[in-house]
Amino acid sequence: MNDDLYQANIIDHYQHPRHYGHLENPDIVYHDVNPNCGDEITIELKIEDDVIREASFTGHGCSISQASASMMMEEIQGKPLAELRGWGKEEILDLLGVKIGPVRMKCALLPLKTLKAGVWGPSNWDGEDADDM
Amino acid sequence: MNDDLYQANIIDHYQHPRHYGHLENPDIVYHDVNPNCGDEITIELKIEDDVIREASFTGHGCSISQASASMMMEEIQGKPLAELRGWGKEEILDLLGVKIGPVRMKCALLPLKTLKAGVWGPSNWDGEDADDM
Amino acid sequence: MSEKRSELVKQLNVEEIRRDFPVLSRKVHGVPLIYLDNAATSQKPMAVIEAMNLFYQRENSNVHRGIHTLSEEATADYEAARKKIARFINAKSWREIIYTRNATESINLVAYSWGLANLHPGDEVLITEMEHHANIVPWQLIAERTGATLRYVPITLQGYLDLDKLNGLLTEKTKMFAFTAMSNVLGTIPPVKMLVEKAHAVGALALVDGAQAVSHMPVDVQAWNCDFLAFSAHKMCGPTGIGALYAKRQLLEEMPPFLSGGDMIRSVWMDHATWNDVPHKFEAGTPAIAEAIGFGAAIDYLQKIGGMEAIHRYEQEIIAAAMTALQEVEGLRMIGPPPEDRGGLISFALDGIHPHDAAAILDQDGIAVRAGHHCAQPSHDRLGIEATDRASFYFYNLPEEIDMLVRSLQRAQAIFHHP
Amino acid sequence: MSEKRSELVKQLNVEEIRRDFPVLSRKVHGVPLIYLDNAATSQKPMAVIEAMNLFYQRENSNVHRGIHTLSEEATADYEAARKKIARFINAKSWREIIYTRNATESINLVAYSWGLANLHPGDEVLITEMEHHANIVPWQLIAERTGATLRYVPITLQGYLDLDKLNGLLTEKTKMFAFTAMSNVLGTIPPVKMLVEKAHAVGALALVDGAQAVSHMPVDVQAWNCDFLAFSAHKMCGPTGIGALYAKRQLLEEMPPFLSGGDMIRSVWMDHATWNDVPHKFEAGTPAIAEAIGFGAAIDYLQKIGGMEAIHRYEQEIIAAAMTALQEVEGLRMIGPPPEDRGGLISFALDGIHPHDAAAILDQDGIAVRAGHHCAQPSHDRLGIEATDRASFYFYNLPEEIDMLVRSLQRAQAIFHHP
Ligand SMILES: Cc1ncc(COP(=O)(O)O)c(C=O)c1O
Ligand SMILES: Cc1ncc(COP(=O)(O)O)c(C=O)c1O
Repeated sequence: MNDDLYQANIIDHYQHPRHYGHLENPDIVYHDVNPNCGDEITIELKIEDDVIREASFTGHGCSISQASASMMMEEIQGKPLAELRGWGKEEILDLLGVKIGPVRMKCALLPLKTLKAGVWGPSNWDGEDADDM
Repeated sequence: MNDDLYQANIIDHYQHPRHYGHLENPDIVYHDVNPNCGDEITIELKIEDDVIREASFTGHGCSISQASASMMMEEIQGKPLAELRGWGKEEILDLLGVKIGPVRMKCALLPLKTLKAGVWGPSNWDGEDADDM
Repeated sequence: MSEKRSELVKQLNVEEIRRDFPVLSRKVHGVPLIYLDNAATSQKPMAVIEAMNLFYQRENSNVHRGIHTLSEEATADYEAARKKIARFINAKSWREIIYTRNATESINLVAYSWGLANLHPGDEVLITEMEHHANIVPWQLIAERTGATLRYVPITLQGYLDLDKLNGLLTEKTKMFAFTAMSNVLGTIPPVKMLVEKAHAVGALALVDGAQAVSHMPVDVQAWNCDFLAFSAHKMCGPTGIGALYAKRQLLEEMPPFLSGGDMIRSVWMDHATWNDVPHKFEAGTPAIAEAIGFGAAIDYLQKIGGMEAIHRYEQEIIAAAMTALQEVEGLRMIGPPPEDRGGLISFALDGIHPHDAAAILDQDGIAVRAGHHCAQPSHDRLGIEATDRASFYFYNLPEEIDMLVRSLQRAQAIFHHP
Repeated sequence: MSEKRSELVKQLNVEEIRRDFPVLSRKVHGVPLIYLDNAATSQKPMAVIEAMNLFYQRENSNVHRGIHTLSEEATADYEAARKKIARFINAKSWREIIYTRNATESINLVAYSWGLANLHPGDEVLITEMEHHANIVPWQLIAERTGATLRYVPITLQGYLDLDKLNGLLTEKTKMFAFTAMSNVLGTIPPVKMLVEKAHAVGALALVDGAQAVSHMPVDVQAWNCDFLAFSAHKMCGPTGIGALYAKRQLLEEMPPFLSGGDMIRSVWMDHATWNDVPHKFEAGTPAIAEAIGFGAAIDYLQKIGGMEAIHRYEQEIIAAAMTALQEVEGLRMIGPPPEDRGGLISFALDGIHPHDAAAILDQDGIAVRAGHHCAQPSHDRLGIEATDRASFYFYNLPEEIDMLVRSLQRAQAIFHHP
């Protein structure tokens, strides 16, 4: 993993987000924010037979949160929900390909948190925010 | 002044308080407590022509508060109020004749505070508790 | 005593432990300090003082909202301390720990947030006659505001809760049963688990005032199954200015906020706001950051020297010895139950000597005890005593300090009875 | 700059002052720390850290209720600090200073105690669009509870209060006008004395949020004639965990208690209690004793290095230099008024770079700034900006740190615009 957050691909996804915008008649629309820094993500999904047929997002925030959303969007098109259910921190960090400290972790994981909360309900988030004792 | 609080005369006044008890038809009855330690004093006065004709007290608490009350009682019988108005810390410490630290000062001054509040109202106290900045 | 003494002291390594506490080598009035006012506040080991110094000297910064390195480090340490506290009382999650100023604020938080939202005329709040004012006055005020009624479980003359009366007092009207896990006057340790069960059986919540218990014995909130637990760092080797409220997560999710401002919000609009996740929802403004870190260091320290089980055992032996020794003092009356049912403190009254006077004479001999009603007027009223002196021990007190206490009390007797 | 720089720095003896702050010699990411997050919290000089250490190592004890030496000393120092605070803001009496955890709690205290007792449906509370959440959310909650209405004085696009609108908003319905004496986002310093007068003219009380002002400029509550003033120690070289509420004594006498428990009572009976004298009536439980003493030491320190007038002057020169220098950064937009009308902080946005990203890049260069809405969402909303970066200075910042800030921001521009 790269030590420097601001790799060209992150800035590219931030400046040119993929699957950005609205779907027609989405089955799921879910919105979440990062209260400490104000990042916002809204995720829209069309789902058929427990598979994501189409996904898009809108939002604003830092490059990490928006690039994470954009990269995740590319990845989840056509994916069965069952596969996404197991996703956590690692999958997102693999996509981003950079080392992320504890503070920016919340930014990086906000899109996945929003996705999982939208599909399985808010209590279903067991990622970075989980009750690890 | 003596360094040791527990002089024979203090213990004597504590064990044999003077003017302890109630007056018939007192003109003024006033009660106060020391919230931090629970000392209580009630003062009863008969006043004629702005002179204390008779004074008594009841109460309970430590030897300092009760001896201070007892000694003060002896002193104020027959005194004009005008004279008492000027009383403060010094007059009481002179009576007690021992050195008193900041914590026990409240005990020592409770009787005078009660007396002055009873005669001139609670806001009239400008002794140890005063707003010295 | 002397043989047993050395065994006892070795058990916890008390001689060595004492070196961790700078204040214990201090003199007052020219004689060595004997600190027996631990129920009011404990002394602090260097490990705690240094943890806070390190924070201020290395990473001092505000938490949660910062992206820069100092803020990241401060946040990590501040939250790590919360996890230590959670584990220390065996909470299910760090989210169940809210930082407060002290046990008093913890109880007020429940009274205001839960109480104002859930109490109605006809409802009852049950407390006991052995409560500290911190677990009385907030309920008086909230009862007055909501129309609820405050009731008391009486205490017996031996200083136990009068459990025979409990069944009559705990009814479906009871919405909250709030009681101490260790009386700060009588020393009594009530059967917490059973009291919680009885509260739950009538549908009431149970709040445990742990200000004394958490500092002096092992506490397991899951075993007790209490809904709330209030405690303070300063009584358990931690700094002033910080305490904690444990609450079951579900309750915290449902309760409205108490104090409000920065850090506890999710979003603020002109006409309303939404709340941050628990426990942050209940922590408004810049928190006591260095103090939280000091609290964590105190818990580390307590565990390092042997843990709460060992500390509790040590104190029980000390208190048994103290109660035996105090019988030598003429005209001394102890209140509260026998050693096996109490924590490491003992309140007593001396014939013909006001507790303040006794405390002042002890102070001349370097001995610090507390005199008064110890913020528990109702329990004194019930026992018909105006005030008492209280000697309260901690793991760093030595058995020989008991002998000094006895000797100094005998000196007080002489001053007052043979002046 | 360089000539003026040396004059400026000599004036306060900044080079020497910096040695008092251990954290200022720290490195982050291998480069020296440049701490520009002072509006969030200030650093602490050794004098403050040592005052608290001394307390813990010499006289640690609970206050007010103790007869023994340690408790007597602790109480004296704890109360002496209160007098320092009172004199620092020119209160009439130490009785007008209540210790709280922070400015946030101070405002909540007024909202709960004064607000619940005095606000009724139809009444209005007036605040401003430049308030910190600490001076918004408590009023939202209390308005909701009492049926009062919350109104806002708008701000202009230049970041001033829109005083033309004030007369229409301040009416006999207004019971409280609560406003900041220095915006933590815009830096704006409103005309406090005049605003207080206008509040009083319609019979409203005036609460001043002094969280930024008290730390950065001379404050005189008698000159302002405000009814309440809220502030925090941690922003003015003091420890975390302690703040203060100033209130006119008459108001404190009339207000009901807020938090309740030990120390704030006069007597407790089973069914009611009576209150201790002010300010103790508002301080429940074991207070933040070491922190109060640290607060007092912070005030001593601020006065020793030159006092608030000199500090304010220094910061105004620094901020003027910073605002000039920041104009060199392409695509940087500053918000708020010109230097002469503001305190030592500047919030800005960079074209095409989110404030978090800018802050993260600055952090790599050792520069600590804050990114976000700085707990003041409404002012950001009003200016149509989602978030900003904020560089906030204190008397220990050096003019050359501005140059480093500019250079690092230019690096951020390069990363994002020529990746
Ligand atoms: C203007 C203003 N008011 C209130 C506060 C809240 O201060 P604290 O977090 O110390 O309670 C702050 C600090 O963030 C502030 O800048
Ligand atoms: C049983 C009990 N409850 C509550 C308290 C209040 O603790 P604090 O003053 O730390 O809030 C105390 C301590 O005095 C106590 O002993």
